[in-house]
Amino acid sequence: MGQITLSGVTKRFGDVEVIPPLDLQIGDGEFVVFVGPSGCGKSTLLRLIAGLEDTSAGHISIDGRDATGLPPAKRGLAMVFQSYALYPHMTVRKNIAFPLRMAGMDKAEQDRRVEAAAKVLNLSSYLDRRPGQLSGGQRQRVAIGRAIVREPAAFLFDEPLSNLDAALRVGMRMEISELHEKLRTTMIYVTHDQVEAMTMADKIVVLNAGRIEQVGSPLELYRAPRNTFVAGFIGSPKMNLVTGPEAARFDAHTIGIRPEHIGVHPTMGDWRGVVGVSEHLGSDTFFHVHDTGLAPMMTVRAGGEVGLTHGDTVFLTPDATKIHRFDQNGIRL
Amino acid sequence: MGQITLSGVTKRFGDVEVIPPLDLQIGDGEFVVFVGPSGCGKSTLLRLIAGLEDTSAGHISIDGRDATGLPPAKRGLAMVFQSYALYPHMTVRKNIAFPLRMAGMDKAEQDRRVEAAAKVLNLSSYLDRRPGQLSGGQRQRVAIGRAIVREPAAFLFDEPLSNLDAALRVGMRMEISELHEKLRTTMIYVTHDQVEAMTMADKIVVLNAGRIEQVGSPLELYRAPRNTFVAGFIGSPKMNLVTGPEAARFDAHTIGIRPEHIGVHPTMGDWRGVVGVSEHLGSDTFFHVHDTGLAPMMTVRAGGEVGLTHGDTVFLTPDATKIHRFDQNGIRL
Amino acid sequence: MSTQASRSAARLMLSPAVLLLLVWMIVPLALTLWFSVQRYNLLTPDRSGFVWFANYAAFVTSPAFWLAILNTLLLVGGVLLITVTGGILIALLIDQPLWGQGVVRILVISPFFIMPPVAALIWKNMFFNPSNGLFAEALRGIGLAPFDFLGQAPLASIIVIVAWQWLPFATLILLTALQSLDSERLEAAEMDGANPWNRFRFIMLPHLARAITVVVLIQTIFLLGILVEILVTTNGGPGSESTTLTFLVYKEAILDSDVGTAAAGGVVAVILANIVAIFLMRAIGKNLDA
Amino acid sequence: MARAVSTQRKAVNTALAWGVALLIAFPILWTFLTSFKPEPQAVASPPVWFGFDWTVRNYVDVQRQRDYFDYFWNSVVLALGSTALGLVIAIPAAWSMAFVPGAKTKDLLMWMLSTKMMPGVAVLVPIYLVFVWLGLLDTRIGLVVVLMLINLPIIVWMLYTYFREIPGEILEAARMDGASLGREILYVLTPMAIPGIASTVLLNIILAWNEAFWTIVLTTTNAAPLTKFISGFSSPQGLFYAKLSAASTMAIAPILIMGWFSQKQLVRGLTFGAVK
Amino acid sequence: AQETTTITIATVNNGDMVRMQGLTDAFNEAHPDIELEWVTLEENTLRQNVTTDIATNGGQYDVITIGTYEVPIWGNQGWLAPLDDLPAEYDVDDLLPPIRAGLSVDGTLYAAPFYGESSFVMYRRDLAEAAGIAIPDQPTWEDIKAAAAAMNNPETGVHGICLRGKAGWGENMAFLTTMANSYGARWFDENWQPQLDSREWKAAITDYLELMTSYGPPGASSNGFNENLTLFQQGRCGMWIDATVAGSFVTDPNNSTVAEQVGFALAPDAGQGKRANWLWAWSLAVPASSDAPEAAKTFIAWATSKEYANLVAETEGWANVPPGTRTSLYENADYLAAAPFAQMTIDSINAADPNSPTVQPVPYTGVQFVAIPEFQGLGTTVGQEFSAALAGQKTVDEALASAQEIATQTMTEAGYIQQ
Ligand SMILES: Nc1ncnc2c1ncn2[C@@H]1O[C@H](COP(=O)(O)OP(=O)(O)OP(=O)(O)O)[C@@H](O)[C@H]1O
Ligand SMILES: Nc1ncnc2c1ncn2[C@@H]1O[C@H](COP(=O)(O)OP(=O)(O)OP(=O)(O)O)[C@@H](O)[C@H]1O
Ligand SMILES: [Mg+2]
Ligand SMILES: [Mg+2]
Repeated sequence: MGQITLSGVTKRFGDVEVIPPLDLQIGDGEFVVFVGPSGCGKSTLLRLIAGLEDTSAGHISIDGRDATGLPPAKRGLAMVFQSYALYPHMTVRKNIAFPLRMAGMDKAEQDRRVEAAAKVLNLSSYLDRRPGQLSGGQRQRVAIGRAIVREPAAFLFDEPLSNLDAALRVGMRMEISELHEKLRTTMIYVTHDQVEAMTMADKIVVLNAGRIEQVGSPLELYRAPRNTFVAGFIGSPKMNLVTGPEAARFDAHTIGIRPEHIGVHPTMGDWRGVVGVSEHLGSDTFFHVHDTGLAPMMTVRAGGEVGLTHGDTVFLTPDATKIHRFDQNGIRL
Repeated sequence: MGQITLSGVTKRFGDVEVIPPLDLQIGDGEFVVFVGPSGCGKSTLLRLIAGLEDTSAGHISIDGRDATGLPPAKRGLAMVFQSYALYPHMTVRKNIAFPLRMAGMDKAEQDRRVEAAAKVLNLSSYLDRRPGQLSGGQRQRVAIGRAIVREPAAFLFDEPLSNLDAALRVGMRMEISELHEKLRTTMIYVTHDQVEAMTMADKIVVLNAGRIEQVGSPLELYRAPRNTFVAGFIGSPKMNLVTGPEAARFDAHTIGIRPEHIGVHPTMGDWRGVVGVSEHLGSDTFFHVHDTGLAPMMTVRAGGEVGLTHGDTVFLTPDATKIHRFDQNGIRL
Repeated sequence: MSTQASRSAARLMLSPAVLLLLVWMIVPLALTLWFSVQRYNLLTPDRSGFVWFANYAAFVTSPAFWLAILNTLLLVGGVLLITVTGGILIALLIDQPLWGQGVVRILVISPFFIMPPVAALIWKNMFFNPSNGLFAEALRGIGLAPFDFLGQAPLASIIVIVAWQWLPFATLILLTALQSLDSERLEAAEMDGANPWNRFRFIMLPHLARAITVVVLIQTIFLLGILVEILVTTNGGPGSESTTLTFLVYKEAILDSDVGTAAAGGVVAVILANIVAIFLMRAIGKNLDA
Repeated sequence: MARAVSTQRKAVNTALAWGVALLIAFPILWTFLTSFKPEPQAVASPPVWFGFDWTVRNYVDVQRQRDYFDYFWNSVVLALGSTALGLVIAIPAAWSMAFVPGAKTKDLLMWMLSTKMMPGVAVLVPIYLVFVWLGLLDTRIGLVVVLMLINLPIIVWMLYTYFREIPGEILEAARMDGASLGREILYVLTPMAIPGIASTVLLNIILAWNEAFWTIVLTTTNAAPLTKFISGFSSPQGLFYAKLSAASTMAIAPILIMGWFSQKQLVRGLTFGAVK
Repeated sequence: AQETTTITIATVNNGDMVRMQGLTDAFNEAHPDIELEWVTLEENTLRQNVTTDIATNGGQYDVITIGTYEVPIWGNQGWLAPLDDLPAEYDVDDLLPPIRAGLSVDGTLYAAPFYGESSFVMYRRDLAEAAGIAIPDQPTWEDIKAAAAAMNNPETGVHGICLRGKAGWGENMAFLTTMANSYGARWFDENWQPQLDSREWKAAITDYLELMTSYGPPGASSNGFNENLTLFQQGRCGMWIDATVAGSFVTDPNNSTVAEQVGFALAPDAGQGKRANWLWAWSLAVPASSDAPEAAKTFIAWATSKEYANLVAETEGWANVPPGTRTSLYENADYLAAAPFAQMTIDSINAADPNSPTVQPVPYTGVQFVAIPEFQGLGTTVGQEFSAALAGQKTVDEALASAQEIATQTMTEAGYIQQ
């Protein structure tokens, strides 16, 4: 239950090919995150799977059955939209029961399922409110509730947290992860926030302009990005990419080194530079180091509090074991 | 130029006292951030300074001159709104020139100043577009441009980044900081995002229900929060607060310890617990540890990648020098 | 939302409305076109036959034709001018804090509910009448001679009546638009040193552009067809002073019972109305794009 | 701008706004007042304001001449009937235009509106002939259809602008939840658009109630609404201001009262997409 | 029970018709099998609706109210059912001969007169007395002019004379055509050539404008019968030349402030042998398209009968009986006593001759109109010209010139004038 296979799936809007032919396997029970910059086709891909858009070519099969031509309701999938898409005129109870009602389920069974879902999501005391009377996080949970009751083969989430504020986002992220632990249903989750991708996914699919750049577990992507695009996309702050003689020293066209893999010392080290803006978060400090001759700016993370300020000279030393090497096409060597 | 003093400033909406009498000194050229939970009165305070709201009592002086009764335009301040409040029917050029035009400045001088501002903000190539044709970050910059051209005594920002997505937010944060470095004009910046507060401010003002909880530099607040409110508000993830016998051991009602100040070991340490959700960011890993008997959940940060998973038993050891102690009123001891 | 299935469903669901309107347009139009090349007078049914474009020629050369076009434009333009400016002013006024806002709004909106014949009758008899009308009384009250509004300024009087009927509509739409103006934008302008006039001129007025477009568009459609108000008050006169294109067609159709010429006139009127409409769309339609 | 507005300023606003509002509504108020005057006092010079011999004679006279309720009832049936029929046809059309827009959607809308630009008088004889052929003269159903067709473009436009504000995601959610197209419209779209539909309905009732060309031409007795009622009072012999006022009051009162009570609804929806 | 037949009656909204609606109980008692449905409209709307319906064979109406203008035209057209089988007790021969002539085509009656009227002069005896003048029973236009000048006193709100000025073939043109007739003018010569540019027309219109601009009320160009009636009832007019039916209104103390002061005189002349009085009858007819002609005729026979007159007299008094249709009414002493204007009315009616309305010969019938279908439109358009002249927007010459042009164009298009 919950295996999804895309083979040669293509989507064109008019003349524009938004998704070139694409193959992807999603295993039962996996938590797959589609990640990529804005406009790269994440939502489109999700909607193709949901059946809200027709594929221009290729096949989608769900649990081995060809679902390419099926209408959305017949695919056995549930979707949680970015805007939640709750029915504002129905109570929470009715919202959650709506798919059951549409399926013609009898009233008692509807109620039973709604109560169960509400319990899982801590919504029991809000069942008679309308969406308008709920906070953002609660709305989010109602949307999830509506998806859960149908016991779908897979959940589809389209940036479900992007409308929440930072604090709530962290909480909801956790709740969705816990839900996945509990239900073990396949989940496909779209985001452009790489922290979400890293913390939630079993498997991350990095998309760029409709093409898959890399598929793998978060740590695989962190440790071994297949190309500079993935390298730049995964990890925060961004990996420093260096070209030129210093890269050539490592036998590569480009080398990448993450801010957390660079040591900082006031007097000695490999590369010399000048401190620009520094961001003190208390727990960590990020320095922007200029004039290293490597790249316009190098970002460096120093644990805790460090006594360096704007204009100071520093020396940087990369952890040689953590250097990523790329050829002139940006492909990992 | 740019000294702002509030003395006994009070604001009531009808019977509700949103800001109880409040005193605050803002020095020339400072970057002051007002931070606090939603609804605590940050915007109101900013609007009082701007003159967009009347004070119910108290005085505001700008550069030593009493400005309490002055209309907004006369205070020499510029404001950047959360919604940007750009004029949608005017080009970027006209938007930026608007305050100059209103001041009756001659056309040539207007153009000169607009070009200069556009250069600073990297907007030169968009000057003839309308706001609707710009991305969020560009709009933000136009709004700032409109503020800059007036060469105000101080800038007021009301959550200028909250409409942007995470990636852009980081970039714009930096740009504003750099702008401040460059112009050295007083800036008052409202946010409820503590990362923004920490990274941008010279001085943070933590507000809670209209009262100032603490004023100080970011690191002062991080190191020595005056009470549990500030302690919980500053730092990410949140400080772990522990009450009960373990706190009493430290002679306090409550003790606080930040996730980054707790050591993790699979077999030995002070406190024993079970690993719940863990978030692997690559650079760091955050564990939620349950069943410690201290608090429902303790958050712990471990550098890099750690081989612990859900259900494992761990031992936690706090860095004793980094423990914060609070009395029963939540005040720092 | 664009699966093949939903697109065909959309076509299906659109079709009743489109077909009905098509029939509603085509059938009378076809008959009208047919009649317009026939000699067809209701009162002389025996004199009939195909006359080519004689009816068009008769209509276009009738002495009142050009005046009627001018009057139509004046009527539409005049009413639009009054309702839009009046609507903006009133909207600005009642958007301010004031006591009894609800009642004020009810009073302002009221003329919109009045059926055209009643509106025309009220104005004609109780206000414009030079002997018994209130205006005459008022003029007499301040020692002036009563003015014969419908005789001396027939078109202007009709414009007043029609503008009175449509003022609430314009006011309401403009008021809603005004209230949708983001207050931060006004505050920004205030911070930028704009005085109230400049805030109106540079911020509010451009914001209202779209609403004004809609008001102009909808009202034009209704105003081009104004008939009852003229019929009741001036009957197109004196002379042809208040004869509009629609009224001219009415005169042919009803007074002369000349269906042929009326049909020709109708076709001419439709063509002219569409020219006005196209002109309107071109000139201001871009405001309508979302 | 939440700065306190001085009481003085508010008083000035109030006075001004009331002045303007009373001026605008004055013809109606005056008509109402006149309807209670004896005929000679209705044309008295100088005009009498309140100090006249209040009487309901005019209403009695009017009612004696013509049974108001027949006309009233027809007006109600025509207004409601054409509105209901219009909604049934317009909601699916507006759904299509709003949620499955094509390149030609705007043009289609403009074309629909353009059908309103045909002067009624020009097609009077053709339509009359069609009605004769179909035996629809003086029938409510015939008038209901005509009024519906006249107002259909406006209904479609209003609904369209309203529907466009409803996020498509909600309808997609319903689709994912297994709702068929019909149920999607019935259970999700329509209830969500209630405010818009309500104001569309109100506007359409007003337009249908006040339509004064076809309702006069195509009816005689059975289907004759209040427009026909009033057209019999326009210039009888002798003094008639008071009776005319009474008849006018009777003709406009129902819709005026409905309008007053629902003005919030009406105003909220009356934007035609003029407000983004 | 019997089958009931429903007949739809289209009427104008004037007092006598409205009164008839109030009295239909009597008809229903006598004819329980006939149910009456009323459509009461303002004159122009009525004419428009009825014309459309009849011409398209719509069959909406069973009884229609039309005037002496329409009857001959429509009768000719075959649109009306002939009323040649009225019962004996109806007494067709009792109808006033000029009226009957006006409602017949080739001797066949096509409509039954409900009330008939001519026009005459109504004046304020009190004002005339105060001004020291007397208006003869058979005045000339010179008399009228002198009286208007004498009675005119705008400061006190009294205007010397009120005349129709509102455009319309049945409004200002009805009056102006009769005035022109008395000046020796005519619409057309024997070859249907329009004569509006003639000396006689110019004289008539010039005098009309002089009267109105010097002694008339303000805004006269929008005054029709009703407006003038209101003015006269309020005591604002010294004189008023208009329909004889007005006699009962201006002498009705309930509505008229000058009821006791009204004097009557025949319409004026200019010494040419024709007086400026018209002839009109609102009549009831049955359209050929009616599906209940028998019931309709039954109703008409009732509504225009002597019994109906008696019924009105019983319930509303003799003064309110529809005037101007039957000889017998004018032989009734009760009526003559109740209606001070009765004699003047019958004299006026009898003085009108629809078949020879003008000094010079004409090819048409009709006194204040030309009984051809085109006259409705033509008369109204020409009326607009004179109305404009009255409003001061045109000179007499301009108005007459464009009237002539319009008339020539109309008559040419309609085929009367062969080129
Ligand atoms: N209906 C449509 N017609 C034409 N182009 C479309 C349509 N929907 C999407 N696109 C285009 O397809 C591309 C992918 O869009 P999509 O919404 O899938 O991006 P996304 O990755 O979800 O972006 P975001 O992170 O901003 O949501 C974009 O370039 C977009 O402009
Ligand atoms: N015009 C007003 N009338 C009444 N109460 C108001 C008004 N404006 C703000 N308030 C109240 O004042 C309090 C402070 O509001 P304010 O907007 O300053 O909060 P904030 O700190 O900016 O919150 P947020 O982070 O959500 O923007 C809130 O409780 C709010 O409800
Ligand atoms: Mg997307
Ligand atoms: Mg705020």
